[in-house]
Amino acid sequence: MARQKQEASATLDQAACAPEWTDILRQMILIRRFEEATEREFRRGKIGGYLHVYSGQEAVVSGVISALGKDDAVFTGYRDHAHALALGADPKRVMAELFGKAAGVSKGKGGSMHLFDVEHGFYGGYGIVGGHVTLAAGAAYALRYRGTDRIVVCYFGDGAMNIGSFHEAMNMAGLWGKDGMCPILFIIENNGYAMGTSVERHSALTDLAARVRAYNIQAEKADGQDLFAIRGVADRAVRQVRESGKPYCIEAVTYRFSGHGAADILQPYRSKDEVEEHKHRDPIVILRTRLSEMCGLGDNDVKKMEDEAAQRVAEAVKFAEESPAPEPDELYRDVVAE
Amino acid sequence: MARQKQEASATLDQAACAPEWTDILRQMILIRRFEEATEREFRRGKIGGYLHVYSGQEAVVSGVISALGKDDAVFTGYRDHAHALALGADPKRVMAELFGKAAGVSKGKGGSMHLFDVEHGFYGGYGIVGGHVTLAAGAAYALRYRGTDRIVVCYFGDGAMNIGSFHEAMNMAGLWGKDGMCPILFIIENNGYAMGTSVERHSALTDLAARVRAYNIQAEKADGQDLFAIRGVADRAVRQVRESGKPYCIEAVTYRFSGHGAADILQPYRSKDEVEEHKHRDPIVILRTRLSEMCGLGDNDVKKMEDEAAQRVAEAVKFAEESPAPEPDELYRDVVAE
Amino acid sequence: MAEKSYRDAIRDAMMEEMDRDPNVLIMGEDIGVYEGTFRITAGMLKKYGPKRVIDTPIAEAGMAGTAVGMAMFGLRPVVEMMTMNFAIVAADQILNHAAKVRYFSGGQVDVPMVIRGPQGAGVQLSAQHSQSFESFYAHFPGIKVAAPGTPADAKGLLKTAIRGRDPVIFLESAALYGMKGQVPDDPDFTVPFGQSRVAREGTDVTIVSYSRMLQMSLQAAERLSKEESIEAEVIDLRTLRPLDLEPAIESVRKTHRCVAVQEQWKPFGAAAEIAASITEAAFDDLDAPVERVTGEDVPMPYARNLELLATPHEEHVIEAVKRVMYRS
Amino acid sequence: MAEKSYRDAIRDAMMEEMDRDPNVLIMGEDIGVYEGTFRITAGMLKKYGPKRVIDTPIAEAGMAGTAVGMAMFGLRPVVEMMTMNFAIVAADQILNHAAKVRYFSGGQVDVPMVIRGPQGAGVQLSAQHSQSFESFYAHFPGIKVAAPGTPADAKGLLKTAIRGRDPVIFLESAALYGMKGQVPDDPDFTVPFGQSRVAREGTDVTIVSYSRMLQMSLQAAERLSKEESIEAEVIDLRTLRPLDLEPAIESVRKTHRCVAVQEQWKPFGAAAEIAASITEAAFDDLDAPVERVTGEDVPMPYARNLELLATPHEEHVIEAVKRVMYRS
Ligand SMILES: Cc1ncc(C[n+]2csc(CCOP(=O)(O)OP(=O)(O)O)c2C)c(N)n1
Ligand SMILES: Cc1ncc(C[n+]2csc(CCOP(=O)(O)OP(=O)(O)O)c2C)c(N)n1
Ligand SMILES: [Mg+2]
Ligand SMILES: [Mg+2]
Repeated sequence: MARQKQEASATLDQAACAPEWTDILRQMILIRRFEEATEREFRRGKIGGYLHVYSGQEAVVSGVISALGKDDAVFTGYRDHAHALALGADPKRVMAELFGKAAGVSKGKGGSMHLFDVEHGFYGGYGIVGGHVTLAAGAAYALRYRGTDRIVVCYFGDGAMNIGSFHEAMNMAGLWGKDGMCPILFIIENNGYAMGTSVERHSALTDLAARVRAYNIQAEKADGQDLFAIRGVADRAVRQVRESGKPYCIEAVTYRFSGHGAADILQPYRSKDEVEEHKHRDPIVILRTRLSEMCGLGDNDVKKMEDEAAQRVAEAVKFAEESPAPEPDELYRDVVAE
Repeated sequence: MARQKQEASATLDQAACAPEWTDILRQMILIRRFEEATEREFRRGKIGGYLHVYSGQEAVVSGVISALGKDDAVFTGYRDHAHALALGADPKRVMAELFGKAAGVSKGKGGSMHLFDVEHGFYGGYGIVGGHVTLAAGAAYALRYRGTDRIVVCYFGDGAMNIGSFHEAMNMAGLWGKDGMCPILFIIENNGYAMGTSVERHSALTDLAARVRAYNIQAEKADGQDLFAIRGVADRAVRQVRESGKPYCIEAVTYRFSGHGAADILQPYRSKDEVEEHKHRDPIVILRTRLSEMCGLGDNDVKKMEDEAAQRVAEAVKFAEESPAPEPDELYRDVVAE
Repeated sequence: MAEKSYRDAIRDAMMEEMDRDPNVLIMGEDIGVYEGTFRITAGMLKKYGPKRVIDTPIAEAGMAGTAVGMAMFGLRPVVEMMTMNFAIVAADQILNHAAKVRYFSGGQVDVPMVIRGPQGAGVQLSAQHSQSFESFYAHFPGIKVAAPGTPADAKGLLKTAIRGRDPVIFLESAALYGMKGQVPDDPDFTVPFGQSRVAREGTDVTIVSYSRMLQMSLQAAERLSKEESIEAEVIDLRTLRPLDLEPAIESVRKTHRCVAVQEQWKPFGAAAEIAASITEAAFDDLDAPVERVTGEDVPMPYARNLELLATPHEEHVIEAVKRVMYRS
Repeated sequence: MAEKSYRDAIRDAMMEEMDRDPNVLIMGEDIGVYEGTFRITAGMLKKYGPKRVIDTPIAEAGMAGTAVGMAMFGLRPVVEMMTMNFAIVAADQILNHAAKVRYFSGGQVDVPMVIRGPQGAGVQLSAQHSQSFESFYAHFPGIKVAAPGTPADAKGLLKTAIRGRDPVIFLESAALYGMKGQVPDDPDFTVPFGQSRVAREGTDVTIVSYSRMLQMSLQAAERLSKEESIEAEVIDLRTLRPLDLEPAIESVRKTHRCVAVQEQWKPFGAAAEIAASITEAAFDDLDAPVERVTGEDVPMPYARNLELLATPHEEHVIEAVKRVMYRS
């Protein structure tokens, strides 16, 4: 699904049954199937390093990214497969990256934590928690400085808000915003946990949006499981950021269904019940139900989407598996400009 | 002037004319004269490195430190002479430190930015803006962990609030405070500027106390030029911190009369008029006037204080000048434990 | 003596010291409820409670900085960095504060603290998560730097670190966590800092190393013995600051040839200091320049084949030995 | 050619590049309204306006990190660190981000940015404010490190840095700001990275250095010539990464003796790399081990007499030269 131009982005009430919504559901299903495949391939030893999947949080990516214009730029952390896919990266090349192959989006040099696809507006994929937030603020300044109306979207987790560079970035964004020089939309992916530490245990103030307001940045909470809710807020926020050049923040309240990473099997920090309960608010089910109730989306349509997703993911795995590894001299390339 | 035991600390209405207030005035006058001397000695080339004086801000130090118990501990930045003196450090040894002499409080190894006098509860004296705040939070944890009722006071400037480690410290203090494990009183010395950058230009949100509340820490503003005002808030805050083990923050609104450091001659960031205007609210004059109006403090009494201060400072300079430099082998001492 | 893994040796050291001294506490990300990403601290929250096993927010500067403050007030905090890569975030607290506060206070405070955690490459963690930091830290006076290569040293050095009065950067090799070895049971078994040891005796060449590269060097030495009849003497530095090169220099006086092995980038790496210092001390004894075996000078790539090319292997040590013996 | 101070050379380089390319901007603490603590940027806010001369909060990580983001989007930010000591606060943004994003993105982005500022000891700024960081940064692939020792190189290297496509750590010597020298007027005068030069010709010994230590070495060389009839060849490295040791090695082949001079602590310092690499390349030509002249291995003390003892001086170079010539 291609990203909408901002001008085209349908408001919810105008076009609640526009084909766009079906496309978004298709995207979310693809992301879920993709993530499931990565977990399988990790266990098969085809994927190395760390692996952090997005299952459960899909609406936070699809709801915001579908509201963007095609020239906007996205930054996020290491839990980044969904962002790449939603921006239009080829699933084959994303999977190839996870397999460490030359055809990967980052030539096999970045891996799961460092997906990049600049052509589609994806600027990574960073492994130091919160470390990318300063970069994203600078990118926003650059876009305005160069006279464009592009904006930056910067995703980060609840846990990332506690690192010092986050604070420095937010204060600078708040300051630059006063001069209309920081068109950036911050998205807190508040999934309740930083690895095994719950928000209550890692954040002195648990109202995360309120913390962002301490930087003179407008911030609001949104239901991160409900695509329509998050998209509604995102449409407004994107427009405002683009017009004002000021930062804005959405705290998307969501939940991760899988472990923190592939190694997080025991999950001693949360109960099975808690996870099950949250699975009742699966963003894909919520959107699907809504579209079937309101727009007559049929089981058959969904089945087709599922099949299509399964097939695309299978193709991606096959492609990744059969792709060649990077040439040895790739080792020395891209260290500095040649 | 020795520090009051907490139990003894007079409340303002009870004992507005208690001898304590005269002692505090005497202390503030000493600090002012001391700072003037350091500026002179710097120009004479007797003091090297950077020199940051406290003139204009004395009530912020004297008002809080006089509210402490004798076992409490104080941390601050590089603008630290006043803190050392108020805690009871010998002016001779403080001046000797500035002269780089062996008799200096830090053996001549620290200089102006790194005064330490652990015996009097002074734990420094740090040169990286905001860098000491994490240390102070850890110190507070240690004091509670060891079962004492000592508290920590941590001073920092308005500009220090923008550095990342400050943020990490505040969040951790807020969290530890929930368990009563962080008895620390933060004092923002909001003198309106970080070097040449005004609060409006360095802080996205200019209400600094509000920024601290984002860490779930109680914070209030106080008039940093009015000794009684700041002491009143400090008495309450110290008691609360000691009882609760929770952090508390006072934003002391103050002004620095001198340049940022000895090299800040031109001061292009503020007008002479602005400085003159603020000098009308000299904390020493305010306290002196109050004590003469309310408690009959006479011009003669003040004259005596002035003379005494001048003499003590002159003695300090003489002592510093005549003291020997550190022995060469001091170079290798105190790198690690011997 | 008991057979223990490197991981358990570290764990035992911490628990024994916590049992011995109530002022020892540990802090870090996900060391409590989550039980540690490498499970070094598993069960410790339950045993010692949340005041002594502190789960922190993601705030490395906060962790390191508060530990300095705790240490100044008589505690002995042990900070676990989830991996040492994240400690860069705390570089200012470590290098400008922990390392200097004793000095600029004129010796008025002790700073007994340990920052420990795994480092090194080998499991496709790519550029931000695969680094080694010996030379990064060991350049700075005021801190001590340990890099144990065996379970016994891991335990003995960590106990020395915890009992000491100075900040210690304790660099563990993630790749060695599973490695087993004999570890003394004596609860007062410690290994002093600044005391290198001969890990393998030999007559023909001196290999100087530490941490995981020590194990690799020992394996290379066995192969050299078998395949080339070269008997390498292998020196284990154990700590990089203080750095004891005496045993290495003594060995070189005998073997006349030396290879220094480190995992990280060659330029300005640890092996440069080793090579330069040994050459200064034993120039006339050397029959060949000290060779350095190091990782490739690139950020660590993700792809498995590239990662293998980027890191040093036994073969590299063997080739370097042959070169200094003019056998290649 | 015109006579310029090192300070003005840096200033000219920035202004010429700002005039030439609207994508060049500068940011830092108190560089605008306050006009810079070292007055390098005096008048620039007025000339270029607040969008190109950005006064930042005290937020080194923010400065360095936002610069990376700007650079990825086509700007060429020049970040002034008030002193390089404060850049440690930004170590993660520099070492884990600026240095690596090109690599882990598979080359999808350029990162044309400069982090510049003064460093070094000498005016009693004590332990937290007197450090030098060559080896700290030059260990890491993905960044470049310059340390000019003359006004001409300060200008030429900075212009190369600003025009380049990679992050550059540009280490200025605070002690050299007032130093004058001839600087070419040509607005396209640049000095390439990785090209060391012979700063003084000589036949008897090779002295290798950079930045302020270059000037000290040159003075020592003059005294050696006059007082000892020793003609030292002095090599100016100019950049530490890339590091060009060819002229030094060539010189050593002729002189057979070498002294490496750096201001900072000896262990794991820059001179170790210089000594090790030269020894590797020219072992058979050396008549003595490479000597290192360095600062003392202690945090910088405040007291003037101690500071003088802690830093290297001409005499140390002269003594080292005599030692490698077996004249002491
Ligand atoms: C500076 C730093 N410290 C620690 C880590 C290890 N780590 C990786 S992810 C993570 C948890 C992050 O939580 P959050 O920001 O909430 O994002 P989520 O994983 O929930 O999406 C931690 C501690 C790291 N990568 N970087
Ligand atoms: C991390 C860091 N950056 C920059 C500096 C240089 N510097 C010293 S003091 C200062 C201003 C601090 O302002 P503020 O915190 O308001 O304290 P004040 O000087 O007003 O008391 C700056 C920028 C430093 N010492 N440390
Ligand atoms: Mg989270
Ligand atoms: Mg201030």
